[in-house]
Order: sequence, then C-alpha cells, then structure tokens
Amino acid sequence: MISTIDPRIMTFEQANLAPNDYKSEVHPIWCPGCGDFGVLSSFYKAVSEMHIPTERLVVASGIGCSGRFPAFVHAYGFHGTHGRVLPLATGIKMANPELVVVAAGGDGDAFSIGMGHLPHAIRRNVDITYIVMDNEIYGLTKGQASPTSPVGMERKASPYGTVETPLNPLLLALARGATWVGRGFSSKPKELVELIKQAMQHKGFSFLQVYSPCVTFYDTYDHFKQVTQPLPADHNSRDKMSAMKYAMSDETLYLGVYYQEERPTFDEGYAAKRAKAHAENYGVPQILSRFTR
Amino acid sequence: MISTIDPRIMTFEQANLAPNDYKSEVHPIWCPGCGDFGVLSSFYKAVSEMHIPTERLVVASGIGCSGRFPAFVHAYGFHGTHGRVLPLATGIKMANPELVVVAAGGDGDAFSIGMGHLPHAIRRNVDITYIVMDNEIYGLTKGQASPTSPVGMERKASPYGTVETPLNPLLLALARGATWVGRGFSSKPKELVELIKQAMQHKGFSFLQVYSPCVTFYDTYDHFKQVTQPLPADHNSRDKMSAMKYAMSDETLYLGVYYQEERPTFDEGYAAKRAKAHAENYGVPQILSRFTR
Amino acid sequence: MPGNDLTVRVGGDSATGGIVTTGEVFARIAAYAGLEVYTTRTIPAEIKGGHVMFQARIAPEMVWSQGDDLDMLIAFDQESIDRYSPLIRQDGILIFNSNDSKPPAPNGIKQYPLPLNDLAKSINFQRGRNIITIGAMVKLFDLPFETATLVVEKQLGRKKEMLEQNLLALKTGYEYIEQNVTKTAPYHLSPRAGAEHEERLVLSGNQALSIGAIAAGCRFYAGYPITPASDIMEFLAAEFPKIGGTMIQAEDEIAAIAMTLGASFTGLRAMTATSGPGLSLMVELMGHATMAEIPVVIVDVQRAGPSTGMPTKVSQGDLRISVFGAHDDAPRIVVAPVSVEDNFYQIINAFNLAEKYQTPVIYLSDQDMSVRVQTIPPFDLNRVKLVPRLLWDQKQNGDGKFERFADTPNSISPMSLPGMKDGQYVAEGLEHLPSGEPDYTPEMHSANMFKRGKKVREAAADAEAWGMLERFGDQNAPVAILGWGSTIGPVREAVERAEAEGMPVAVLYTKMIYPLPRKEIAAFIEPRKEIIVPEMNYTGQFARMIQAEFWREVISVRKYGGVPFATHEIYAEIKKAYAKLKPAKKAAAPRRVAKSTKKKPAPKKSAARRK
Amino acid sequence: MPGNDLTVRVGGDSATGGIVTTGEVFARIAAYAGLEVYTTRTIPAEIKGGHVMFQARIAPEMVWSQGDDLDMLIAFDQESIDRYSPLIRQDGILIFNSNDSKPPAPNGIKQYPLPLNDLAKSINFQRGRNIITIGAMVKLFDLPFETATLVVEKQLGRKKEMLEQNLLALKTGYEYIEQNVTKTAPYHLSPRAGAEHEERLVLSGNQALSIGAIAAGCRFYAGYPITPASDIMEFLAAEFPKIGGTMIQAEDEIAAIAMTLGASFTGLRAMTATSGPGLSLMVELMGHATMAEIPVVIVDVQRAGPSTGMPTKVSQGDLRISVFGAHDDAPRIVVAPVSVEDNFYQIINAFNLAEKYQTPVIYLSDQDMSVRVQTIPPFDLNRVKLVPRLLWDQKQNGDGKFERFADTPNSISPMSLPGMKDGQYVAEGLEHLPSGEPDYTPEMHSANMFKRGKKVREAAADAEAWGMLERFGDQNAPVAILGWGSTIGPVREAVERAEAEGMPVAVLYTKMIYPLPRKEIAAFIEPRKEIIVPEMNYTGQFARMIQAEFWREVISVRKYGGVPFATHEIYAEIKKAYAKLKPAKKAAAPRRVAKSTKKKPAPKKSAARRK
Ligand SMILES: Cc1ncc(C[n+]2csc(CCOP(=O)(O)OP(=O)(O)O)c2C)c(N)n1
Ligand SMILES: Cc1ncc(C[n+]2csc(CCOP(=O)(O)OP(=O)(O)O)c2C)c(N)n1
Ligand code: SF4
Ligand code: SF4
Ligand SMILES: [Mg+2]
Ligand SMILES: [Mg+2]
Repeated sequence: MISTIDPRIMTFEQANLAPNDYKSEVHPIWCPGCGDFGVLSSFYKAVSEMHIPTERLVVASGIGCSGRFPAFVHAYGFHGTHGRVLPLATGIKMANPELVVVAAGGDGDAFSIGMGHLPHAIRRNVDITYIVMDNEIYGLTKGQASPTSPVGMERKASPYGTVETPLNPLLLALARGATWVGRGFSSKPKELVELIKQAMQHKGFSFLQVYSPCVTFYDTYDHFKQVTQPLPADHNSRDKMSAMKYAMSDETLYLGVYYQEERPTFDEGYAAKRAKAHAENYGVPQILSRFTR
Repeated sequence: MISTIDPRIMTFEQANLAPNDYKSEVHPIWCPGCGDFGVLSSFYKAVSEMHIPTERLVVASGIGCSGRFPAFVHAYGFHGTHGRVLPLATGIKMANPELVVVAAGGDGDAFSIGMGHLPHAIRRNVDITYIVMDNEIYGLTKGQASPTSPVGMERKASPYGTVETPLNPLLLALARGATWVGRGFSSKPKELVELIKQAMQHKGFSFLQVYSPCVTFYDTYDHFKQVTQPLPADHNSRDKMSAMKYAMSDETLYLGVYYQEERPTFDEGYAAKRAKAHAENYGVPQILSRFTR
Repeated sequence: MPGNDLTVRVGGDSATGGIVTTGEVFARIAAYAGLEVYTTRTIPAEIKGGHVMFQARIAPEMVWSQGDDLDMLIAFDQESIDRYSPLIRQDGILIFNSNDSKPPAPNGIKQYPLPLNDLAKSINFQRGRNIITIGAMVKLFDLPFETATLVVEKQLGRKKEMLEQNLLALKTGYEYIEQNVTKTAPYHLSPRAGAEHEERLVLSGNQALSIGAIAAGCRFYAGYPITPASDIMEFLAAEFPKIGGTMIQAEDEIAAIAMTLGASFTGLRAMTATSGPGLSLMVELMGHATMAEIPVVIVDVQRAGPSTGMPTKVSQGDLRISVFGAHDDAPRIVVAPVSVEDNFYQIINAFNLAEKYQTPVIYLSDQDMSVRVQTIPPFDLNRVKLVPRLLWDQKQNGDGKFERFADTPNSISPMSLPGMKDGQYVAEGLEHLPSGEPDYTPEMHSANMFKRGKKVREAAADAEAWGMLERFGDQNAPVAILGWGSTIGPVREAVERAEAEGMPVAVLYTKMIYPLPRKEIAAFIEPRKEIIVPEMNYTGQFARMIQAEFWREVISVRKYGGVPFATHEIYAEIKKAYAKLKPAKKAAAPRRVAKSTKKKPAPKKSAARRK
Repeated sequence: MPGNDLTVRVGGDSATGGIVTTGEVFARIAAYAGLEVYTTRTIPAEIKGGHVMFQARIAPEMVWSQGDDLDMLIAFDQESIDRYSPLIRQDGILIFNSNDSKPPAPNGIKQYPLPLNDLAKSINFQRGRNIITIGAMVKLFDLPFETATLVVEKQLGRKKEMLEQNLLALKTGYEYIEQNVTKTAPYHLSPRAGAEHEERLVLSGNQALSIGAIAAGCRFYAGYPITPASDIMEFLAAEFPKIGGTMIQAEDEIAAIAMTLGASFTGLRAMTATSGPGLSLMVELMGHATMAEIPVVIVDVQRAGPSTGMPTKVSQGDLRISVFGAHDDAPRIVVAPVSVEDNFYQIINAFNLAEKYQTPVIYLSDQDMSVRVQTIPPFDLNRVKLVPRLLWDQKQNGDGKFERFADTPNSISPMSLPGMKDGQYVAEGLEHLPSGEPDYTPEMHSANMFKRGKKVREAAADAEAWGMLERFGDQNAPVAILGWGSTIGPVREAVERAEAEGMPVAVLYTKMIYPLPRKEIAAFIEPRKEIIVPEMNYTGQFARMIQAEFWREVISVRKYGGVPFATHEIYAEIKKAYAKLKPAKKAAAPRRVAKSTKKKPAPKKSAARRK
C-alpha cells in the first residue's frame, strides 16, 4: 500500500476514559427533551466502560435528527446520505476490521429509504452495531409518518390518517437471520448502557432498536413507559422461536436481548477466502504472466 | 380529467380466451429449458381460467431474464428498471384499481436491488400479485450469486465461494405482514396454475415465490425435485406461526399456500380517505378562496 | 423609499418567541389592510429552538424582493440585536425586548424598549409575547386595529378562550406603543385607494404550485419528505382525497418517481416533487421515462448543495443535472418559474409539455420562492388551457395494428392506456421497434435517438406561445439581463432604479430552460453590448449554457452563499456594465470570443460572489 | 492491404457453434505466431443461443481498429452467409458449413464448402466443429501447426482425453483444407522478424484496467453485476484475496459506492465499476464524496442508453452525467482511456488524481474497448508512479488542533484516517467549518464552494505531465481531429491513410475530460482551420463541451447506433474537411461564430449518423 499508513495493520490499546471524554465540542441540535439525548449519554457510558479508544471508534449515520449522532461523539464519524449508513459502515469495517464501527440513525433512515440494505448487512453478518433510534416518526422533516408509525396517524402528510400497517423491525431482523437482536428505551438508561455494550461486544451484526421519543412531533414517552417491560426471565435468547414470539407481541413491548447466536463474521469469512486463495510472492508481474504471449 | 379517457372509471367484462391468446408475438429470449418457460405457460393458463381480458391485465417487471416476462404476454406491460417493479406496479394499480396488476421478476431484482420496496408494498397491502422467479442466481448477467444462493457458491464473482447466508423470502414476507404468501415450482405446472390463480384472486398483496431453475448458470432441477414437497395437509394457512415454521424448514422445501388473511387493501384504504375528506363542489376556486384576502 | 415601502424584521429564538407566527400574522394583517406584502424567513439548524428571523416588506404597490435594509427591527433577544442592528437604515428604528436584552451602544438609530415579559405577566399570559408584539407593530405601522382583530380571529381563533386572551394581548401591545413610544406612529402606509377591495392571494410558491398542479389536472402524486419540497406533498395530501386524486408517501424518491411513472402510464397526469438529493436518486428512472416516452412532471425545489449541503438555504445549482443528468442522451424538458405567482402558470405549462411531448419535464423551483409568502394578484383561471395527451384511437386507425412508438411527422406517437382494447404494448426501457419489441439494430437505435431528441427540440417553439418568456425594462437598451428563476425579483427592482438614473436595461427571463428558445434568445442578445446573467450557483450554470449555445461572452454574476441577491448587488452590476461601455465606446457589435484562451477572461468574480 | 492485414469473421448461432471460442482460440494462435491481433464480437440478445459473430483482424504490425471489410468469412449457418457475405471484399473468400447452409449466388467471391458436420462425425466428436474450424483456419492462414497445437493445449487442455479429441479435430480441419481447398494457403502472414520472441500481452480492456487498478494500489472494490462491467468485479474477486485486497458484491450500486467511500475514508485506495444505469444510481453519493472530500474511483463502462437501452452495445453517451450529474455544483475529475492498453495507465492516473485531490474521479471506458481482446506491448511497470494521499501528520502540526477541511494554498487539506490519534473528525455531507462541524453561513459556504472547485480546476495542470494528452499525425496540419476515448483506433488508421494521400491531420486525444486541459487544447486548436470531433453519442457531448469552452465551431461527427466507427467513415470526414478548405481558400484564421443564430449551422448530420 502506498499511503504512509496501512489501515489494516493498526493495533490499539485499551483506553481509560470517562464518558464525558467521548463528548465532542459540537452542541447537539436536538430539541430539549428529545429521546436521542438519552441514547447519546448511554452510548458515552457504554464505550467508556468498554475502554474503547476514541480513535478506534467510528460512528456512521445517514440523515435525520438521530443521524446527527456522529457529530456529538468524540470519535471518527461519517455523516453520509439518507439511508446509506449500513453499506458505508460495511466499507469502513471491511477496510479495517480493527476499528469498532457503530451505525446510528432513525426509523425513516433505517426502514424506509434504507430498508434495502439491512437484510444484506445481516446476511453478511458484518461485525458492526446498528442502533436505530425509533421515534416512529420523521423528526427532521417535521413530522411525517414513518414505517413504524401506527395506523391512523394524522399528520400534515396524512391528514386523514395513515392506512399502511407498521413494520415490526425486530421480527424482520430475526426473520433475516440477524445474529444479535435487542430492544431498549431511551428513558431506561441503565438497561440501555448494558444493551449497547452487549450489542457492541457481540461478534457479528447486532441490531438494537431503541425507542427514542420525539417530543416535538410525536411524544410517546408516556405510551412507552406504559407498554414496555423487560423480557420475561424465562426467555432464552438462543431460542429463535421464542424471540419471534415476543417480537410479535404488540400490547406489551419487551425490552432486552431477544436473540443471539454465533456465526462467522464477514471479515472472518473474507479472511478465510484469503487463506484459500493464498499465493506467495504474488503481484502484478505474476498476474501479467498469465496474459503474456 | 382532461384525457379523453379517465382510467379510473373503466369497466370490464369477463373474457373467454384460450391460454394461447395470452401469448404475445415476441419470442422468448430464454435459454431452452429455462424454468421461466414453465412459469409463463402456467401464467397463460391461470389468466385464461380467470377470464381476465387482455386489456385489463398489466404485467410489470424489473430487469433480468425473468424480467423479460411482460414482453411475452399479450397484455399491457411495463419493463422498468432493475429492482423497481413494486413501486411501478403500485402506481399502476392506484391509478386504476380496476386493472389486474401482476409484478414479475427474479430473485436479484426482488431481494437485492429491489429489497427496499417489498416491505412497503406489503405494508400498504397493494392489491397486486408479485411472482418472483427464484433461480438463486443472477441469470441475465451470467451467473453471479444472488441473495438466495446457498453459502459457498463458487462462481466467477465468488471464486472462493460465497460467505453470505441466503435470505428466506417467505419468512421475510411473513414477518413483514404479507396477507398472502405461497411457493411454487416451475416443474409442477398444475399446482403452479392453481397457486397463481389463488394469488391473483386474493384481495391484497400476494407474494408468490416460484423456484424456476436456470439451466445455464445454476441447474437446480434435480435438487428441487428432490427437496420440494407439498405443504402437509394439517397446515392451516390462517396460522402464521405454522406458516413461519414451515417457511423455516430448510431440508424439505414446501410448496403451496403458506398464509392468507384479509386486510383492507391500499386502494380500499384510499377510498376510505376520500370518503372522509368528502367535499361537494370542490375545486380550484374553493381552494383559492382560503388564500384570498 | 421609507414611509412608502417598509422592511421589518423580527428576530429571536424560535423555541421561545413564536417569531415566525408573529411575522406571518403581522404580514397578513398588512395584506388585509390593502397593502402588498413580501416575506422571507430563515430556518434554524436546530429542529426546535435556535435563532430565527422573519422579514416582511410592505408597500402600497407590488414589491419584488425581500428588501436590502431594515426600516424596523423587532428583537426578541440579544442575539437579534447583535446580528441585525447593523442592517437598520439611518432613519430606521429598533424595538427590543427590554426584559431580555440590552440596547446597542447609541448609534443614531432610534431605539424603543418593549418590556415584553412584563407586559405578558401583566395580562397573565406568558406565551402571549408574540401577540403583544403584533399589537405593537400594528400601532407602529398605524394599521387599522379592526383589521388586526379580524386576522387574529381568523388565524388564531380556533379555541374561544384562547382567542380572548390573544385579543387582549393584541390590545396590550397596541396600547403600550400608543402610550409610551410616540404620539404619532413612526410609519404610516396608505394603501392605494380601494386596494383593500381588490382581490389578492396571500400564499407561498409551494402553495401556488400545488394549486396550479390541481388546475392542470394532476390527480396523482407520490413523494418522499424533503425540505423544502414537503409542503407540496402535504398540500396535496389534504386536497387530493377531496377531488378524487391520489397522493402516496413513498418509501424513497426512487419509489416515488416509479409510482408516478406507473400512474402516468395508466393515464393520470402525475407528478412528484423533491429537492436536490432526491432528484439525484431519480435520475435512472428519468432516463426510463425518456426511453419509454412517459409523460411525467418532476418538481425540484432547489436548495444549497452539494450533497446534503444546507437544506434550508437557496440555490439554483440543479440546472445542469436537470438538463444533463442521465446516462446516455436522454432528452427532456426543463421549466423554471420565476416567482410565487408564476409557479401557478408554469406548473400548468409543465404538465402540458409533458403530456404533449410524452417526455419527463423537470420543474426547477427554489427554496426562496417556494417558502416565501407574499401577496399576489388572483390567478387568471381563464389562462388555464390543458393540452391533452395524444391518445390512440382505434377508429381512426382502421384495421391497423397499434404501434406505440410509431414514428410520425412530429415524432409524437399516439399512446394507448391500459384498459383500452387492442392497445396492448410494453413500456420498454430497452431499445425497441415501433411496436415496443426490443431491438438492437443500429438503424432502429439511431432512428429512435433522433425521434426522442427531435420531439424535445421542437418544444422550444411553444415557449413564446405559452407565455414562457418574460420581458421587461427597455428592450432597446444596450445593456441586458438574461435570467432564470427567482432572481427576477431583485432584478426588477434594480432595473427600475437604474432606469430612473438613466441606465436602461433590457430584461428577458426564460422559463423554458431546455430546450432553450433559441430564436427568441438570439434575437434578444443580438443587439446588446453587455449581457448580465445573474444566478445563484458557483459555476454560472445558465451563463455557461448561454455561452455554449450562442458562443459569446456574458457577464456571469454568481452568488453562492445560500442567500438571494440583494437589489443593490444587481444594481451594482448594471452600473459596472455601463461603466464598461463608456470608455471604450467602440464596439457597436456584440463582443465575440477572444482569439486565444490567454485572452479569454476568467469567469467574472462578481462583487456578490463572496456574499 | 490484403495479404498483410487480414480481417476474418466467424458467424453462427451461439448455442450450437462455439463461435466465440473458435474466434478467440484462433486469435491467440495468431498472436502466439508473432502476429498482432485485434478482436471484436457481438453479444446476442438471447442468453444462450442466438446469432453471434466474432471478428479478428490480424497483421504483422499493430492494428488499431476492427477492420471495415472482410477478407474471410467463416459461416456456420445460413444466417451468417446472408448477413455477412456482402461485407466480403472482392478478393476475399467465404468458407461455409456445407452441411448446414447453401452458398450465396455466385458473386465473384471465392466460396469454399466445409462439411463440418460430416467431418465431426468422421472423428466421432459432434461438438468438435469449432476446433475443426480452427484447424481449417490455421491452414488457410498458413500458420504453424505446432503453434496451434500449443495454444489448444494451453486453452483447452484441462482434461486429458478432451485434449486428445481436440487435437484430432484440429488436425482434421487442417488436413481438410490442405487436401481439398487449395494447394497453397490463400493468406500467408509473415510475422515481423523475431516478432514471436517479442513480449506481447493478449487481453481485454477490462483486464488491463483491473491489472492497472492493482498496480495503482487499489485494495478495495465493491460492485454490482452489470454488463459490460462485471468482468472487472470478477477479475478482482479472483485476485484480491491473493494480495490482501477486499472485493464485495454489493446489493446494488448505491451500496457499492457507499462501501467504496467507507473504505476510502478508512484509508484504502478504493474503486467501484458499473455501467450507465448503475452510474445514474451513484450520483447522490458522488456528490457526497465531493462534499466530504473523499477520494474514490468510479469506473463507468459506457453502453448504449438511455435507460436499459442496448446493454451489449457501445456508446460514449455518459460524458455529461459524469461531468454534470449531481445536484448543485459538485466538482469532480473525469478521465477517459483510449484503448485496451491505455486502460492500464489511465486507471493509475485516475487513482493518483483521486488521492491527490481528494475528490471522486469518474473513469469513462466503453463497451467496445472493455470486452475487446487484442495484442498489446507489455506494460511499462516503471511508468507506474503512485501519488500518495496527503495525510495529516501530528508531528508537523505541533500542538495545533486537527482541522480536516482546513483551507490551504492549493485547497488540498491533510486528511487523517480512523485509528490515527487526535485526528478525529466527521466526514460531513452538510456544509461545514474547517473542523467539519456543520455551518450554514454564506461566508463558509462560498469559501468551501471555491475550495472544492479550485482543487479540481488545478488538476488540469497534471494532464500533460501525467501523459494524458496523446498527439499524433502532422501537428502542423490545417485539419485536426480532437477526440476522446476509443474512437482513437479508426482515427489512427484513417489519419494514416489520409496522410498517405497528401491530407495531413493533426490529432489530439485528451484523457482528462474534466477539467479540460485548457492550455494544451487551446494551443492545439488555435492554428487549425477545421477541427473534427468524432464521438459515439447523439448530441455530440464532447464537441459541445469544446464549443462551450473555446467558443468556436467544430465538426461534430456523431455515430449513435451502438457500433464503433469504421475507418472509412473517419476518412470520409477528413476528406470532406479538406474539400471545405479548398474552394474558399480565404480563411487563414480559425473560423469563428456566425453572427446570428440563423447563420449558425445546425449540428452536422455526419455521414455516419444513421449507421
Ligand atoms: C435522499 C433524501 N431524501 C430525503 C431527505 C430528507 N430527510 C432528511 S431526514 C429524513 C427522515 C428522518 O426521519 P428518521 O430517519 O426517522 O430520523 P429522525 O429525524 O426521526 O431521527 C428525511 C426524509 C434527505 N435528506 N435525503
Ligand atoms: C441498475 C442496474 N444494475 C444492474 C443491472 C444489471 N442486471 C440486469 S439483470 C440483473 C440481475 C438478474 O438477476 P435476477 O433478478 O435474479 O433475474 P434472472 O436473470 O436470474 O431471472 C442485473 C444485476 C441493471 N440492469 N441495472
Ligand atoms: S424533532 Fe423530534 S426527533 Fe428531532 S430533535 Fe426534536 S424531539 Fe428529537
Ligand atoms: S440464463 Fe438462466 S435464467 Fe436466464 S434464460 Fe437462461 S436458463 Fe433462464
Ligand atoms: Mg424517526
Ligand atoms: Mg435470478
């Protein structure tokens, strides 16, 4: 490689930083009371407790209120385009598997315009963590229904109420074969820190849905406080059918780790390809020899 | 409306045509032995038996070998761009709900580039039938792995074998809430005709996966003959959990109607909005009056 | 013209102030009092809270731009004082919330404290500060109190008890000024005689466009939310169900244009609207629409880019992607309105062009004209003429088989709609025979390339006939302005001013950007000595297009900071152009190309450039 | 030059014939015999089966185009006879499968029956017809039988018993001709003395490009299958794992470019490749790469559009979307190679430009040069110089805080990579401060617009230094050809021919399309009387760009049927240009713009236009 640094051979040591050390100098543009603040501070705490060096951490995002996340973290960041966070994060991780890569964004970004990428990140089992701040609304564009909004939502773009049924993100992730699936709530910071840590520690693609209410366009604090509760103690997170069953519950919304399994990650799979392809002293001259008269 | 014909007020009578009457003059470009021939002739038969007038039928598609489908049907057709068949078909259906609209295409078109649209067609429960000719390969581009290809597939673009796990289209459709889900096999024409008819008769979005082997790049005829069998008689197509269970089976691949339920269609939902919005003698002057000093 | 044409700005934190409501309600009061109003506002980067300003320019006669200096600044907070008091003209005034900020050091500008918090407390209505401010402004501008009452009732009177509180607040502000500030109002604007009985619309460009689309027979819309185009979707979401139309919020912009194409194929007049990032995503299907000859209107409300850029700021930077954004040659028509009012008429033209030529029409609005609310004359509904799509008629065709892409003398092929007997065909993205069957022969491809290109080229002839060329100023002047889009406002005012000072200017705005109405533009530029082309983008996209087509230099005046031109910036360019004319006094013929590149002047760095 | 430069075509149904294998193996035999080979082929619309033809041009010296007429046609079936026998030159020959077709009516062309089916049956090897044909061709061209044996062993020798059958078939065909057709071979090509010992590469443009990318240090590729770009992905899929690189088959083109940007942000030299429809989908993220200043190479193998168009046919129609396809001004660099060989060198330039200027580089190959296989001289690996990305170095920076988008004299900002201490920043798609923090002030936006534009403009200076301007012909000639891309082949031959006939032509091909190397192009066109600009698209995209930049007319010669130019078509244009010069004999100065539009000549309908 010709850059003075080959990103693929970096090594890192454990950091010892306070949550506040992960705070950037950029002031969040979020409305006072936005659920995303809770996610952000839980995130600071989680990465601090995991001793991740700030230079090893990359936070990527798409567009949305929640998409502003990277700017508020003292780390490397990629504020991409609407809906493309997963392929961006995949490229980052595969270019340097030593990095700790987190993708963050909203429900519109993830399940509407970005919906085409989620199944593929899951299929590949890219070793990244995807935190979706689900407020069941489009915040940044001022309150249109999103794919997780309930039927009948009346907003400026749906004055007579929506008729589309909401998607069930957890069930989708499970049906696609995600190797780690969980759900948190921005108002339950202690649990959320724990979930973020577990998701990030998981080797493979971890999908974490976080209820993160939008105070301005769809204030669901009370609703979620009422309907959420931890996954029952008897739930076995290795049991996919059980995970699906709880994911399908719509009166009570369960919080916690729904499912986890181990499967080779995409970078491991690629490493195996390299081993298989193995060629000594191989380069352009060797390739050219095949085409030489 | 200013066109001499308002497409939204068309009415149609039953047709009485032979399967061959649905054949267009365009000669299929498919390889001899391609599974898509079986799907095409089953389709002719199904629409003939359903007495659908050729001018009432619209077949839309994206790009792929299977995407050439519309050209071979004597009907209206829309050969769009790669992966966009569902929003195209949605626009057609919503512009004229009297039309019978079928979307057709391949596994790459549906589950790779087009993946972002499927959940939304399902959420809306658009009253169209989606026939995916799944050959577990990219045919038209000469044999690259698709999202349904098995792990380890060695092809020119994956000479050391693929590492991505295949998607389970039926499970995905079920997890998303599709109101009709079924699976057929191009080599079982009698059953396939029946499935196509049921799918098309279903009011709402019907998702029909059809195994349709690619003789040229991935000949799976024998494989599918061995591993497919009809859904067990005790399966209740109203039971989603049962449907999911059978969809998750990967040794035996079941054929038949996995699931069906009734839910208002998108055009019905829209009609309800119109009823709600109801305004007499309403038009531009009335709208303008709100903005007039 | 102080006293006759006033610009007032209200600034503060949007979380606390209700700044925009204040401005909007006041602007409406002025409008109802028979005055002409032109408003602008900023949008904070923050979702809620964050600094925001609203500006209204008010005069007895139509005004054409936002106004350069402030006659009055109403500052809700310190930041507003700090930011905007330098913009107040010498005889202007500053009203500041004396409970929340300190006045600037004495600088010759009259300063009036308004103890907003105290006043609100006095009537026990903490959130009433904005209505109090409106009351104060009504008095300061000497507008009829009854008109104010009427508008407040209309706009804020949904709940009865709230209305009473609001009216009390209005009175409180009004009386505070009456008693404390001055005996006579500092600004009195008399409407033209009888003006309050003249009909006026008070709306934004996006609203004018949406109503125009309905008038144009549009009955299908699919879109995806994006600033600053979402209003259009929201407007149609409310109206379409009442008139039998269908509006779908799609999952993304690709789906939006796909649905729109599907609906148009089926026979409805169909539209989608977006802004830059969405337009970029639509490019592939725009090419399909050209190939399969499907009419479609694609509205792009331009905002500052590239990429996500500055979503709430204006730009005219999407001209090139609109004209050229497609793989291989995919001819299409590009239309650009110039003002709030013009949006109504041009969107109708856009639909007619799309339907007549069976091709995509890209419609280039911009952030400034789309969100700005102003008074405009009522729309002339008699001007609305709808050109229908050429439909296939089996009777005329005798026994002939239908060929969807049959070539014709004007290259327009009759189209069938699903449901029509014997009209079956495939809307084909592959190259095809007249029947629609795929065909890759060089002959057919060449013939179709020509067909698709010719159709669009010939649309240029409609520009003059359909009112898409707007001329004003002195058409014999040696100096000209050739423009497009919403720069017309400051241009109009600058030209008036220059003309008054003996510097006449000929102006042509073309609303058909592609194909360019060659004949008319050539005739317009031919006799000029200097041609100024102002636009809001970095490279001078329109200027370069003119230079490319007419092979002569123009003065490319570019502003690319995300804010519209000020009148004085255009005026300065006119003056410079005249200054250029005098010393030389030789070149009667239009200036042509320099002989070698060395002599070719670098693109002008206009005075406005770094603004 | 028959006897010294031969063109042979093989045609038949691809399902039965192995036509392409026949052609490719024969071409390789010729190459190994020390001859220069240039091949082309068609691709049937059908996936399997369908008519296909393969053509090889063979000569002792380098050949530059596919050849206009046929010296020999080998027809496997009737369709091939019907389609191609009119193309056979007067002294050419036709070999036809006498078991499967009838010869055309006698037309002066020598006809030789080859009973392919009988011969195959005689050796009990039904599928051996193509190898029998190769044997026949080897004899007809009087090539060494041992060379043929060697190549067949190398190319078809995977299974031993198959090899024996193949060698028998080869011999059968060879001997059939020896015994039946003629005593002496009709065509004998002597290689240049010692040519068979000279090194030669036999490969396609896509292969040259892929190897060049590896040589350029590219270690990340993400792509989505699309004709005719998939080869590149497939090549790198095989090679990258051996050299530590990563190739990902993405779910679509948007994901492909997103992954590529992610990898480049992380520090790898990264590339994606696609064709028109995929390029259209990438436009949005290309704008992001400009905004966030991320190096990236985007290869577009142009095919005929618009929309899906004709996926297996050539076009040069993506120039404009490459230069202008983005919302708002998003400057980028556009590079275009001219030949199979040039793909190796220009892709290296593309990477160096992307890395040096931290901006997207679009690389415009085309279907013709990408799939065509030919002999070329070995690559000069000493010419490969890699320009590294300007990385941030904390040591140099002292205690200063890192600012990713800091402005510098040349507008290039040092970049940090994830993992580097204290280099944290956000790659930002919003407008931003030097630190990367979002900022919407007019000042910052204007400054950044200028920065991003300047960087790219200055890249023009590298064109000459980096060998991106190719000149040949007589640089003092009054007639010139200014071109881009793969039209260079027929141009080279047409110019040689014209020169030999006393019509010298100056030629310049620029491989930097944007920014245009102004200085060099201006110097080139300045002294010319006529400038021909040939290209394979409908509107003359490059010609218009030249006219726009240099404000003078060129002769825009356009071919847009999906097939490359023939040498004689270019030659005819040169002749016409000379004819134009003579009668007038006045204009010593280059011709400038006509005064009014009326006089402006309509874009030339070139002779080639309807081809
Ligand atoms: C291509 C494109 N289309 C549309 C937009 C406008 N847009 C910005 S954010 C957003 C959705 C935001 O919703 P969500 O992802 O739920 O995030 P939230 O703001 O609720 O956190 C949209 C539609 C855009 N930036 N780019
Ligand atoms: C935007 C775009 N990208 C890529 C392609 C190339 N392409 C054509 S068909 C196809 C995939 C075909 O696979 P599938 O959908 O499974 O259909 P099949 O041919 O197997 O029936 C691809 C990648 C294209 N036409 N457009
Ligand atoms: S609009 Fe909603 S999601 Fe956005 S910052 Fe405000 S509260 Fe949060
Ligand atoms: S390549 Fe495969 S899918 Fe395509 S036509 Fe041939 S057999 Fe069918
Ligand atoms: Mg949201
Ligand atoms: Mg397939």
